[in-house]
Amino acid sequence: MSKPVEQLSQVIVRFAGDSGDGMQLTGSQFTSETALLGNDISTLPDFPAEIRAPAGSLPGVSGFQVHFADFDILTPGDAPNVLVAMNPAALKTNIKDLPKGGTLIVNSDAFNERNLQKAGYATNPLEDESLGEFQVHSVPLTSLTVGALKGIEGVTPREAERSKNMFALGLMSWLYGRPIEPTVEFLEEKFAKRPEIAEANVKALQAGYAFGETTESFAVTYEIKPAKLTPGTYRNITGNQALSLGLVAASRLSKLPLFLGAYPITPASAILEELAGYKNFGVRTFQAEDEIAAAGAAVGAAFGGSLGVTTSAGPGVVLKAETIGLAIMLELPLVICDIQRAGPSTGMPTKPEQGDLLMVLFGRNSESPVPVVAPRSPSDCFDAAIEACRIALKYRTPVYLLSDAYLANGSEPWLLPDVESLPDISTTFATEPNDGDEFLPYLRDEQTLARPWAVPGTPGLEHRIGGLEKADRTGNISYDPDNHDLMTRLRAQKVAGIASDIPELEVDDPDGDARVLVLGWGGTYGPIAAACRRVRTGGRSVAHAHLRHLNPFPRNTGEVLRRYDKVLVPEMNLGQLLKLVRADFLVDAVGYNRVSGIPLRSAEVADAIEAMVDQ
Amino acid sequence: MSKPVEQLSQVIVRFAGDSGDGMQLTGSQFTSETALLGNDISTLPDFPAEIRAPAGSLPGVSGFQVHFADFDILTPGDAPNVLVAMNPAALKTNIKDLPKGGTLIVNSDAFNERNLQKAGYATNPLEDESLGEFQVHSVPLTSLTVGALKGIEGVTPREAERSKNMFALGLMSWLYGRPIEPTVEFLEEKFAKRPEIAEANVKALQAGYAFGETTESFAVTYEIKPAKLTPGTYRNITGNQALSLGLVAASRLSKLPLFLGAYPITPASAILEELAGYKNFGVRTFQAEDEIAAAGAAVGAAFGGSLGVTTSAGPGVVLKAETIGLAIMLELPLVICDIQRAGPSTGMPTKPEQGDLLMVLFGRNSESPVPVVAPRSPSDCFDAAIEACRIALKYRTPVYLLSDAYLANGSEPWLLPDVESLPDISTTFATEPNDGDEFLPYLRDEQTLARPWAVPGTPGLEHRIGGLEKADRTGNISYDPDNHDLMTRLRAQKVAGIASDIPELEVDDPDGDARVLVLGWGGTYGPIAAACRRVRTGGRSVAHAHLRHLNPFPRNTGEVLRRYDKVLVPEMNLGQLLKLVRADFLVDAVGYNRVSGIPLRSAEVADAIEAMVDQ
Amino acid sequence: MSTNGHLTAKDYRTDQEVRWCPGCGDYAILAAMQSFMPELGIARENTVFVSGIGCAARFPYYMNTYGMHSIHGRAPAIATGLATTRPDLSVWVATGDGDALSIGGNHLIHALRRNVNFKILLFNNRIYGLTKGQYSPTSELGKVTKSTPMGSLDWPFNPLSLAIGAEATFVARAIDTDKAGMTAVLRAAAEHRGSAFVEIFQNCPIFNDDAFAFVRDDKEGVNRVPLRDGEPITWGAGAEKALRQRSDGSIEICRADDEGVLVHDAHHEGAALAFALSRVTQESHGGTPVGVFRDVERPVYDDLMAGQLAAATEKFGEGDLGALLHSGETWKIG
Amino acid sequence: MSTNGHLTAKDYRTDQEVRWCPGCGDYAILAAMQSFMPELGIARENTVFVSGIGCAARFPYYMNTYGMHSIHGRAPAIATGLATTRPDLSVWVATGDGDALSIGGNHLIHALRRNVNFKILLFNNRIYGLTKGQYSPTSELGKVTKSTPMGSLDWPFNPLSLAIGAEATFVARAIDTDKAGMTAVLRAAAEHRGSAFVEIFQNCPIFNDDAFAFVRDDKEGVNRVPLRDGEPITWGAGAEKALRQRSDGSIEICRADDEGVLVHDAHHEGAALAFALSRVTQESHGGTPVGVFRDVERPVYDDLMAGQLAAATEKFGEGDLGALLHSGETWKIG
Ligand SMILES: Cc1ncc(C[n+]2csc(CCOP(=O)(O)OP(=O)(O)O)c2C)c(N)n1
Ligand SMILES: Cc1ncc(C[n+]2csc(CCOP(=O)(O)OP(=O)(O)O)c2C)c(N)n1
Ligand code: SF4
Ligand code: SF4
Ligand SMILES: [Mg+2]
Ligand SMILES: [Mg+2]
Repeated sequence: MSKPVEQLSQVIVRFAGDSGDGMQLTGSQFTSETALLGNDISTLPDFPAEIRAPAGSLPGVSGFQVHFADFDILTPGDAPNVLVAMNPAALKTNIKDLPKGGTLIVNSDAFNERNLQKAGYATNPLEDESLGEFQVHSVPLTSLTVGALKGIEGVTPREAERSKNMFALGLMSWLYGRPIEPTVEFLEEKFAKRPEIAEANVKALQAGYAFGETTESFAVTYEIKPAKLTPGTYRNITGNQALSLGLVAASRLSKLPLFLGAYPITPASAILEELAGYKNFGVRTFQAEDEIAAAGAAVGAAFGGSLGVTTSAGPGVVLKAETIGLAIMLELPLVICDIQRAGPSTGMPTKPEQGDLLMVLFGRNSESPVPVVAPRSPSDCFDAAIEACRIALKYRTPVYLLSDAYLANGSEPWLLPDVESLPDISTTFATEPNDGDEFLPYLRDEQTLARPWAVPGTPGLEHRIGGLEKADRTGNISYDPDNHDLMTRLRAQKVAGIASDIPELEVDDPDGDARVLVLGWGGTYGPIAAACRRVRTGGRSVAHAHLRHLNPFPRNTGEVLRRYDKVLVPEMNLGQLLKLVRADFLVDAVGYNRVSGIPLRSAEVADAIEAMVDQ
Repeated sequence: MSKPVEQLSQVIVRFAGDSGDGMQLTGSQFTSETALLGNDISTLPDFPAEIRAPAGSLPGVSGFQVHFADFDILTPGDAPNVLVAMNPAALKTNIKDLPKGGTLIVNSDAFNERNLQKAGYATNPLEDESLGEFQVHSVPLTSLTVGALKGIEGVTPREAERSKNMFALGLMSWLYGRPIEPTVEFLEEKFAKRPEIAEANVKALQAGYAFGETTESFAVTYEIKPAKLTPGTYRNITGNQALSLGLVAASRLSKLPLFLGAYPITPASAILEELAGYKNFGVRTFQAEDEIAAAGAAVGAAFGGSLGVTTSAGPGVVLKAETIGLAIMLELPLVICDIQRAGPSTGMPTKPEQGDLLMVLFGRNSESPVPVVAPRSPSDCFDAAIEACRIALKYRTPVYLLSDAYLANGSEPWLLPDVESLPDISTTFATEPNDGDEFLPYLRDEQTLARPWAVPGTPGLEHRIGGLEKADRTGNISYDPDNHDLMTRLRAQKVAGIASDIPELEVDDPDGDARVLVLGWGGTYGPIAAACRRVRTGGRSVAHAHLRHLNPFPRNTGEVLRRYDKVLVPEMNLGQLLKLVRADFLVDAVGYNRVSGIPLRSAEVADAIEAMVDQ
Repeated sequence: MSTNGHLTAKDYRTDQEVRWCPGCGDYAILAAMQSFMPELGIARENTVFVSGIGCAARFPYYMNTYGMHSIHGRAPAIATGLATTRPDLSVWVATGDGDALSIGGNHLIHALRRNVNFKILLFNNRIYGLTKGQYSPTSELGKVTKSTPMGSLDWPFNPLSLAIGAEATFVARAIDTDKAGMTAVLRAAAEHRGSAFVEIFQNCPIFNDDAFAFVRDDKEGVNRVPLRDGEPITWGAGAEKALRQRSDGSIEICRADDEGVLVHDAHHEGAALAFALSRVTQESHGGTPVGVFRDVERPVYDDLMAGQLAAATEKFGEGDLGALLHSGETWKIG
Repeated sequence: MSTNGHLTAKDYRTDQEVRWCPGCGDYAILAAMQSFMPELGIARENTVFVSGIGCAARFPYYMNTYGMHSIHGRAPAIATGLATTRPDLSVWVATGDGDALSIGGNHLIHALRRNVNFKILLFNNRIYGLTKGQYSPTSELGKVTKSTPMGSLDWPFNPLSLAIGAEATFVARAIDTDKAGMTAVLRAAAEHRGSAFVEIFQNCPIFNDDAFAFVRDDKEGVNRVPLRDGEPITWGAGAEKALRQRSDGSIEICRADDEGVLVHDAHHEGAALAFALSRVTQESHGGTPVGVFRDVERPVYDDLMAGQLAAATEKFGEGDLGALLHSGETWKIG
């Protein structure tokens, strides 16, 4: 006797619990189930600060938000519609995000005195008025789970208890009509070596599902129709995974072996860890003694003819600056991935920010121009990585790839590309003298201004390069004033010239009559695009352009900016792109800046846009 | 029977010879003699590239230019009127700077086949037509010297030969009516332990002087009247010396012991070396294992209550970035001196540039604002150093001091200040709780927004600080989004607020009707001011403003810029200040940029200004 | 209002919640340090803990003294500046195997050779804890971690050998759970003027559990080789095993009653014996020496610096700014 | 068009004018290297010299092979990337005492412990040459230089002790002007698979003249203690002096015909003897060992890396990009 089904267009669910409660797993399984239904999805985990805090404590709370819908969505959502809180600490840290009338599911078993105290609750919120404005479902998840698992041999009471996350998942799956079979399969595989644990988890999952069906607490169940997505094969992917795959793909597409020099750092470590698993792709990962060595080794590998890459986050990227300066002088290809996090200094290591744009552009001594590429979404990290490699190889230059903690850990469905459709970014090594009998290592390609890449092992092209200023063409050390001025300008021109080799800036202005342009870059694409949608739904027109190339800018950028009366530049910093476009195009653009260590909220961005439109 | 005396207003003499020829000594003695005559002076050495190249080779040439005049002068001069060339290599590398009709004095003895070949001369330029357009005085300096020194006991022929620079100095002293007594004294003191060498040098000097008087080669002698300088006591000083003295003075004025952490690097090493000599001023110099440690030790010293300073040049300053970021988060005073040199990477280590402005402003992860101060002349390094220390101490922030290789090695007369006239920059440590019984390390001063500086050893104020984001007031670790946004803005406001504590930007516009403003910063003051003079002499009006504070800008900067129709920004980079003023003030300023590793030439800057005025 | 006087471990606790994982060895080290501090007799305000980044590096937050949680690997450099300018302070560096030996390796070895007066406690858990489980420079070859799915390729450092090779004047080893042993080592380190280097075997139950089980749980002393100055080096349940030196310079195991049993001499000027002892490991010898390996006197950097300042002042008089500005060749105008 | 075949020293000269000061020890090292190279039998194009910054670091410009003059202290890191990706190359690092031991100390010790396959030649002149005469980490205590007018305060590193403490597998010492000795050491280094560390005493006549005069000019061998594998360690004009080990692990001088004279064993697995020998110095013993101190086999980083790649390919097959993209949970739409 099934319950009535209500249609919804979209839902945002947040799972929150103690670090030990398995919320990441719960969230990602809920995501997998949802993906199979054809909804569009976007997810964002919220890891606790670096160290495993004591159980039940506020800093120990771990969260995972899933946004799914029957249309193409852009962000994991500003705020959840449904909050699943596994303990008082999780409730405490997350309830402020739940809007009035939102659904709250709590594990009432966890609301004992000890836990309440650890979370700083003087009284039990389940028993006072404080949750009055929410639809509260207080479910004794722990005891229901333990009850359901009685009698499975070899499962300790602790282990039984630990399955409560699967009970919660079962319940949520029922509520939103998600199939639990994929999770059953997943659990059986994951615990293949301990079938009793697999059984316990599966039973808990099923019990949760059944509980939904039978309890009176839930009157309706919801349905979210599939989204109209481009046909094809999809997989759910985080930004760091996509970035890693993009690097492997670039290695294949360029026919160069990939060498990664890295030193672990949050939130970039996952790239090192991911790439360490692709040894059968010829990928060499080198965990260096520090970031300087990581970058240095990548330069050494590039000199030897590898696709040299180094990854880090802000506090590590600054350390690489001198080495990148060397690579600029050597004019060797190199890709530096900066997974931006909140700073300055150590800052808030797990939180996103867009604070490193000016650093990667200018953070080296003297005039040392570098191209910069920034992905706009988790799956876009794949394409952006290939693009960064393409530019590095073609122009023989270090290129920065600017991702952030939000893209890195967030996930979304990724329409898998055909390998054949990927760009050919193969490059050629010099094998012959290029000036009569002589080899001139700084004789440039006329079109790209790139110098030849002659790798050791090539007979007859032996040459020496270094960080001292070099004479045009020959590359010999030179202190000649005019030569230095020339070389400085050539290096700048080479990078500036890339503008002719990248797409023009596209503007999304569905109404065609917008007077306000919103200009963003990189990881804020989702929130800004969602904000624009919201503004348009509210009846106003707004145009949105989003920069993927931060240096050089697309060649039509100035023209685009000047087309609009007003330009708003939302950023997760104090106005870095803003400074650049004001300087380059002399437009009186205005910033919308939030530096909170959390993704921009589209509702707030929408407010800012509306205010500007209405001005 | 003395020769006729001709009056001159100014002269620029360049001494050039092999590294072993003692040109630096010759130049500086000529400077000393000239100072005593009351001329204004500006000098610039031109060291050979880093290593002592083989004798007689082109890279081994060492030069020293002295500009002296009967008025206040601004630069060592674009080009010499008189070139003294001790060998063919010196001639070869310097002759292109000598204008038509210029005076050339060469040591003809050095023009033998071997030397000619080393310098790449196919034929002897003294014997062909190539020097036709100059007034050439070909003097056998070596043999005349050796001849003059015959009979001094204990002096080897080699040693006699090596005195030829004193012969040249004697000749030049005669030619320009400089007294040689100070040099005689100097030589006797310098070679006190080897009186025979002192004697040889003095004899050579006197012989050179006498040679001028007797030879027919020189028909006239010149006189340059004293300049009208502010009365007082002067000494000739280089930028690095003045900077070092400024730091010692700041230590005294703040009553804090000075701690310098440094790692040797051209052209900053001299500051470490200079300060190492002031141990009786309580100055501690620490030659660290690298630049990171140098900066780190300075931060440690600052935590302990010292005036912490670290010095380097671009390739070393980039390495300090992470540590400066920490100091920004810790909000501790620190002064970082960057003696800019030509880059990128190792670049041209001995040559000046203004390439590090954007790096010091933005070269750290995330939003990490710092004040920046830049001296305008060698002696101004003294005041600028005190100003940097003042801001660092008062606002508890790292401050960058941007000098360059040109200021560092160049010299000028310095009107010695009264110690009493120097600013009081003393600061106070926290000694008491600041919030009831509690000590809150991040409770700010309302006016400056500086936090209290409580140094270890102060009972009751024990506290812990670090690089993680901290809660407002308490300084505890905080991951709160709003707190992070607040702290980010507070750090920015603190630095921005310094604008109210620095002088307004002054404009030099003697005619009062200029439509073009030339805006410069730091070490280009001399060439730009000289260019403006030249332009005005040519009958055009031009205004000049020169920035000493690069962050924040003086509060009237925008207003000044908007007062003029056109703004020209000459820089020894590709337009860094230009970018900043365009972004901040939306003025369509235009750059004049030369990145040649040599100081801007005022003639070229003047051309650029005139072109703009005439547009 | 000095805080000196009758302090207890409690006085060294801060109001910050300790945030290491349950069961982390860092707790024991913290407890031992807090108990030991009062014994030192140094006022709380004259004590400073400096750290880099890592789990270990959270240490200063939990010590109610002055403290700085700085940046990864740089604590020895920062402590050098502090100790050199403030000889009145007792300066301690808390660091991890990644912090001290990976990114911070250079600062560590330079601090040791300089013999700057601070104490370095290296919490060695043979893993990167804070970044969640990559191998470290002390991880054994072939270690499977997040970043080395097929096993690590780098031969590990022996922290003691490295320190001795870097001219350290004080080198010791302790075990997190061995409070008595650790306290003895801390005491010796505190008494040593100059740099003291102490490796502490620290268990990370989350990412590298039981890495040191062989000595940590070795209550009978089967594997622990205690180094006691002036005494023969013997160990085993019945102290039946001993160490002695072969003619090739290496050290072998023998019976306690054999001839030539090594008598420990931590104060021996030469570093060779301490080095040889640092090569005695569980893998190579089936025993792990703990205690003070080396403790010799050598001029201390900060003392030498202070000495030069005093000598210069003695010679030239206390610096006079006016005279300094007027030094060199000057001339008068007007 | 390989350049292999009958090469001579001349083939290794470049067209760049050599710009060291007259009399600089670097000339002799360059000459020795250029003479030695042909003997190696490696094609010029397969040889790479990498350096940092310093006088010594100009070396690559003068070798007609591939080369990189990089940034201060980072050559070992750069060489690690190169050697790890290009096992077919013969990679050499030329560095100075400042470059290698000051700013680059960390990269050096990590390269040594990893045993990456490149050879490090440390031109030790106990001074910063290129920056014109500040003291270096190998300068003796109390050295008066530009930056230390009252004498340096830092105890110097012993480069060999440091290398051995850092788990180096090959450690040797040579003298710039001793071409035969240096060539023998270079040969042994080249033959060693893995990292080889060679300290070369190099005279800097400009800023630190005669720092090594005691062995450099020691034609009679009064001060030079030659280390010859398998032979007793004796020296002196008539080979009358010898070394032997004391029971405390240190090394003493004895007469060549005394009992217990040490027989050199560079291949000894344990590092203790090599370390003890590294402590034998002119100051402490009146003699300076030269030659190969230590030369042992240990898995090489690049080989291990290549091995893992091969093993992974063996196990999972050559990577297929399409399959990789489609791995994990996928689903179809439309
Ligand atoms: C410049 C920089 N690089 C990398 C990191 C990331 N990071 C933080 S701690 C750490 C290693 C921690 O290992 P260890 O020192 O052994 O300390 P543990 O956590 O094991 O106590 C790393 C790589 C950082 N914070 N800063
Ligand atoms: C990052 C950086 N810091 C400092 C320098 C300046 N510098 C160049 S070489 C050198 C030291 C040279 O000493 P050493 O390595 O012993 O070489 P030598 O000149 O004696 O052969 C220094 C400090 C630099 N080039 N880069
Ligand atoms: S990760 Fe390991 S070292 Fe870090 S706190 Fe947890 S148990 Fe301790
Ligand atoms: S300064 Fe010294 S090391 Fe450098 S080239 Fe001259 S003699 Fe050689
Ligand atoms: Mg660790
Ligand atoms: Mg040297």
